[in-house]
Amino acid sequence: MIETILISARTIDQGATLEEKTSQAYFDAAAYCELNEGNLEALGVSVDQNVKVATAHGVVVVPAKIDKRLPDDIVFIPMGPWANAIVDPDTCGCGMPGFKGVPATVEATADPVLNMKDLMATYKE
Amino acid sequence: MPVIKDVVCTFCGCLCDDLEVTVEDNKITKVGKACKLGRAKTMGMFLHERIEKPMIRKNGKDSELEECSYDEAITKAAEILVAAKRPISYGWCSTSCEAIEKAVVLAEETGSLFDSTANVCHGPSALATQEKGAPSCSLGTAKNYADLIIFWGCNPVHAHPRHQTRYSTMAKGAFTPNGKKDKKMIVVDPRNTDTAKKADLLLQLNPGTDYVLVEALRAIVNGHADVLPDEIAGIPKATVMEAAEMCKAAKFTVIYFGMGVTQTRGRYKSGDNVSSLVSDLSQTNKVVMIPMRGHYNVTGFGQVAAWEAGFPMALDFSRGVAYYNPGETGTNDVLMRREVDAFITGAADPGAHFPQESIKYLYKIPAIQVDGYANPTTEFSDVVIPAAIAGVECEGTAYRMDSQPIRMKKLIETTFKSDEEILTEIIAKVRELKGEGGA
Amino acid sequence: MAEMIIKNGVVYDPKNSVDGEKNEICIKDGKIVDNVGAGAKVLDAEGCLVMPGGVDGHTHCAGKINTARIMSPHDMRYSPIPGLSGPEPRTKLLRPQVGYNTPNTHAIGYRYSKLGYTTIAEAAITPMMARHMHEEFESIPILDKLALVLMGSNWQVMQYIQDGDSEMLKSYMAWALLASRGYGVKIVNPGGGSNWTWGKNVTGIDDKVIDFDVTPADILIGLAEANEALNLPHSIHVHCNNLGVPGNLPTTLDTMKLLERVKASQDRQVMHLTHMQFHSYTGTSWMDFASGSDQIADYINKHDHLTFDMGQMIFGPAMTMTADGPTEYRNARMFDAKWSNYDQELEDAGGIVPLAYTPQHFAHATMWSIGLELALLVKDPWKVMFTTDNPNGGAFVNYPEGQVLLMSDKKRQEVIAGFPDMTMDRISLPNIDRELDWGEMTVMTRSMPAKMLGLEEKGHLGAGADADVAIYDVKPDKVDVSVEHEAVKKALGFAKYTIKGGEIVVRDGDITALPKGKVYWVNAYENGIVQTEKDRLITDLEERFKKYYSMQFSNYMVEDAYVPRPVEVRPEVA
Amino acid sequence: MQTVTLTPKRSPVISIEAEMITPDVFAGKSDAEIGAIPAWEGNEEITLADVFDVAVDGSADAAGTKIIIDGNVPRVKRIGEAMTAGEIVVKGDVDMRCGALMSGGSITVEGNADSWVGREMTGGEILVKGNATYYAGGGYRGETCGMRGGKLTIEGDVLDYLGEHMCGGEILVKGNARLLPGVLNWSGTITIEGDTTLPGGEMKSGTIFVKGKVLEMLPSYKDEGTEEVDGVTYRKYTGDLSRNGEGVLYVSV
Repeated sequence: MIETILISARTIDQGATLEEKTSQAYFDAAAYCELNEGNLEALGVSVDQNVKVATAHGVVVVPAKIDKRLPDDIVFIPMGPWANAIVDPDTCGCGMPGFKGVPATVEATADPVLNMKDLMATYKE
Repeated sequence: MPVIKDVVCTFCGCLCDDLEVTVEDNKITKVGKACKLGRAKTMGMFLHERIEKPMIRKNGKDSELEECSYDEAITKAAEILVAAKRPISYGWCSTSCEAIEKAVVLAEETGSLFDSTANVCHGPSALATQEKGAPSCSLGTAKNYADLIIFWGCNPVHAHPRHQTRYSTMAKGAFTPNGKKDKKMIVVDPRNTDTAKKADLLLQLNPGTDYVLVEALRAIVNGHADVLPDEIAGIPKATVMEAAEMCKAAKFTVIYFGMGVTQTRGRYKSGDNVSSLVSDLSQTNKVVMIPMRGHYNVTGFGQVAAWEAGFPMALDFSRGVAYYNPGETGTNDVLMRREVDAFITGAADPGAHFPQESIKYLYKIPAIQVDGYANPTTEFSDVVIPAAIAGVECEGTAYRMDSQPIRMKKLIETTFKSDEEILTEIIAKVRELKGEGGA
Repeated sequence: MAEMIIKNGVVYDPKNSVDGEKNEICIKDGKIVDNVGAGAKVLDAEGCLVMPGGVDGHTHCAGKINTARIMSPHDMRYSPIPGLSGPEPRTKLLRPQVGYNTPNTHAIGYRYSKLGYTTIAEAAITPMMARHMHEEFESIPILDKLALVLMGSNWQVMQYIQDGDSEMLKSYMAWALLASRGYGVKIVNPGGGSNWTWGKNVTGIDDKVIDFDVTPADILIGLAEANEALNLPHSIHVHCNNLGVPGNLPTTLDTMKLLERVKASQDRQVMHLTHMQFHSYTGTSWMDFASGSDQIADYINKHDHLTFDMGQMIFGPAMTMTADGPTEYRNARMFDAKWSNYDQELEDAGGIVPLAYTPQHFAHATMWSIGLELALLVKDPWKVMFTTDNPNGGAFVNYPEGQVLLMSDKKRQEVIAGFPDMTMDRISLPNIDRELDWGEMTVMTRSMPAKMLGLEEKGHLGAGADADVAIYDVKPDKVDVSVEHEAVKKALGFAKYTIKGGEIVVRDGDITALPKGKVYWVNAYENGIVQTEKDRLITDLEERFKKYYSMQFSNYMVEDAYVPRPVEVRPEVA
Repeated sequence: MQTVTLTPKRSPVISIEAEMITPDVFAGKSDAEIGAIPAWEGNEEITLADVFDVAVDGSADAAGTKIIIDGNVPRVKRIGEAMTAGEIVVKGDVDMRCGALMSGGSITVEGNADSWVGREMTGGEILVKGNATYYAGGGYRGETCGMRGGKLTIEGDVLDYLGEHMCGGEILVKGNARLLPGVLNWSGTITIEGDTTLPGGEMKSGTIFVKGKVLEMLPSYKDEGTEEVDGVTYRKYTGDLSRNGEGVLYVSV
């Protein structure tokens, strides 16, 4: 397990599939995380293997990818349902939840990645 | 082959208005000049599934959505809103200003909270404007004059792909005839992004330290470099000094800022302080700032809501006149507190873009969705009303990220009702239910 | 439409030489007529003051004000004038209202109507931003509107003046009015807006503009001559260089003298000078600054080629918004205030800064005095328009305050008594005892602005005029305004009746109906410019759009959809 | 002396807006009259009697009126708004904007206060025995000044933007203050007995004491050495030099 900071943000593929969020293309564009090579090695995880990213606000399982230029200990997940499963919902008195800069742990897992509908279904209380 | 020229792209806040769209047999078959995002938006609708029919869940969130008529769905929507004590209307950013005007009326007449997608993107930029103002310029001015471009917490290569060629680093302007050669570029980002690859200087700050970096830059500009420590926000002092020198050397600087500024620690206080940096620097040379708006007409929402009701977002009409206080009246504020009892959204997808806690609550209250496509919001919506796609299937006004309004074109015919028509019908039904006919 | 007759009112209609007479006013189909039938609805005005509907010839009411709104959530709760400011919930008829200096569009329409005003002129819009302004126009109920289009720092204008190409200049001006659906030509800090894009300014009418071989004087003369050659209904409308700068008096006098050489194409001024208060300062700094109103008034009393408006200051919070970008930046730095700026590609600049004026500060007290001095020292009311440069000098809901100040020396002296001593040797107001009468007040608030703008159907009550009428609960032959100024002020703030286009829109100070107003615009292009010149202009513009603009040429012009109730004015071709 | 006891009858989910709960409004009124005072629950106009059992003992002017809210009201906003005199005691939590714009009298909150407690107060005293959240003693959107006078004491912790835009008065936090206390302040004194982060951002003038740790310090303050104030030795910083500020930040050594 490593301790990281979560950042979520737009990517072009996530943007290009915004109007088809039920599709595989959107799933491929939004359901993953990126770490640098060193962080991934430290986890003993290879590309496309699943990791569990956890914050104080939730847990999500996504496949891992490499962004060589990422600094150490930052985990990036494209904006969308998978990132939002674990972002900080507190609006800090000004309306805006914490989509970036959330302390997160990352560890290898054998758990599967939920598709969009199954992920959403977990929110039924 | 009929080609429609100078079509307005309705994806991002760049609102490029030079697309060339080929329409054959009421289908869009080719989109010239667009980026990947614009092409997906403009012709994507023929590649994936629409919400074809209005739908209602008749037996709670666990039941399936069942097809119904527009009338039925609109009546149901009106009933939900009229019955609510604390309804909220959210979104209305990927649609026309004409539709947004109707959404304001609906919110007023149902005593709703009323908020835009700025709640999860540039809301803090509006708060910053309220603190310090908005020292800005039009994108054409930026193109013609700017010899230093700063991308702060934004990544146009991914989010605004044509920005650099049309308006910023690569654009040729009156005083920058050689484009890139006449311009310098600084990127401020904790990630070494694809945009940063071509930067002259990358300020790779620690996440959440934007405010600290602005403080240091202002201290330098105001003659207090001596007090700064050797490292600021994870960046060597010398590098920060170099950035300040580049700003002082430039004749015209534009700071484009994105959600890296608005969504991190300190929220609007960073953008607010950038605004003061702009003012400080402008004592010797011209500096302006422009927010990189995401939804193509989220700027328009702010404009319409401000002129119609006084505030750009997070309005609370519960007492018949708008009260405004993000942190209290923003969508995620009230969802987190679980204090609304009905939800209507259009031309936005809170299901995909809200934090988990907010969505958990949306599964508990009656929810209405007005949209062209099924998405995570559909999963918890009790009433789903399909809408025409503004800027493709119906015309109207949209505001670019620099607050420049442009008229969107209608490219093809459709049988779907527009957002404006749907809202107009819901308003009529609300009036009928409340016994407030006329007007 | 039903006919109406207003009886028993005391009517002021200076254009038609009616000065407080008990005339009947007949209305049919939204127009004033000579007679109506026996079945006409009778409105008994029982000794009340009757005037044409008010015309505000210079206000900032659409476009830039929206950025000011976004900057000012706190303004939305201010309510110094109950009934004309602050939050008011929706009613079955009315939309919610908020704000004081920057009210929402609906409040603007309601509150001007309550004041008895029926026509307003947005004073500064760039052609490129005109679409936005028209959207707000459409959202402002009741009132008729028109817009003045910024041309004083426009690249095309400066290029054609530099080239000495008066035909292209004329063609462009006519085209720009068409493109923006605008009414007249506005010049703000000529040349200064262009320089401001580099963070610089001009210091007088003979400075060179940085990127063009022209001076502010060249721009003023070029636009004025072209304006007259196009026979536009309004003259050029000028905000001089050096606004708000101590010692700006010579610049203002230079500008006035400069225009002596231009001949008017019709019976009106060749230049309207706006918010003159901000341009009438002697001295070299804020320490030795003083009123220069006597010199301005002296010049204007001796010359007939210009008109002006006051730009009267009202004490309290104000919101400054102007195309004068460098002035706003200077204000923001001076007061550590928030600052918005906008540089509009190729067209102009602009800024927005909130300020507050207080009678305890000698500079503000002096500025307040200058506005009144100007209006009182200039003898001919047909040269003076009443304004506060809303909301730069103060919010328009304070017009009754400003108006009674002109009518009551007593009230003026009461205010002056509270000024710091440092004010007294800077102003002449304490020695001016002129009190305007109702006829003069009608001129300054109705007849003069209508004539100045060339709006023939406004500002009077003769047959053919629009049936825009204001009736106040003031008995002109009984009231002594000098003494009873507070009661008169209240009456002017809440009209007994406001009639717009023949419809009663205000009754006893409350809104009763919400008709939509017209938008006046001037088409001097279609018939005014010959085809070969049109072709030459369009070829040049297409090239400029490709190179410099961020918008396609074909998407630039305001579409008909934004002006659903236009009144197209076509000047006679010379 | 008049004592008005409001006992909550229910636990609303939608916040009640009850800006009429002040000694100024209650003074001299009977329980029936107070019960009939309007409040808002979302878009529905209700009365105080819909939310509270009202018991009145005695009759007095505002200064002689004491309001006791005998229970937890975490969803009642604007208690004590703009009050000028008298006393309010809440035996539990309060919702947002408690004591906003108050100019006199006192409010005691025995539990926690939600955001904007003491917003724009100009006088009087507020004591929160538990925690407060955001913008304690802060300002309203767009306004230059927040708190202008009076005293705000919070015995527990606060979150971000404590005393934002402060133009006068006194704030004491006995616990920790999270991010940017005293941001953009012009005047007044803030004392934080616990820890805090980035105090005094863009402070123009005014004084901040931090008796705990500064977890992260702004780069734009000048270290002026140590100084003793009221028997405590502090490291003294001046700034915020990002805006040529002349504020003073004392951090306990």
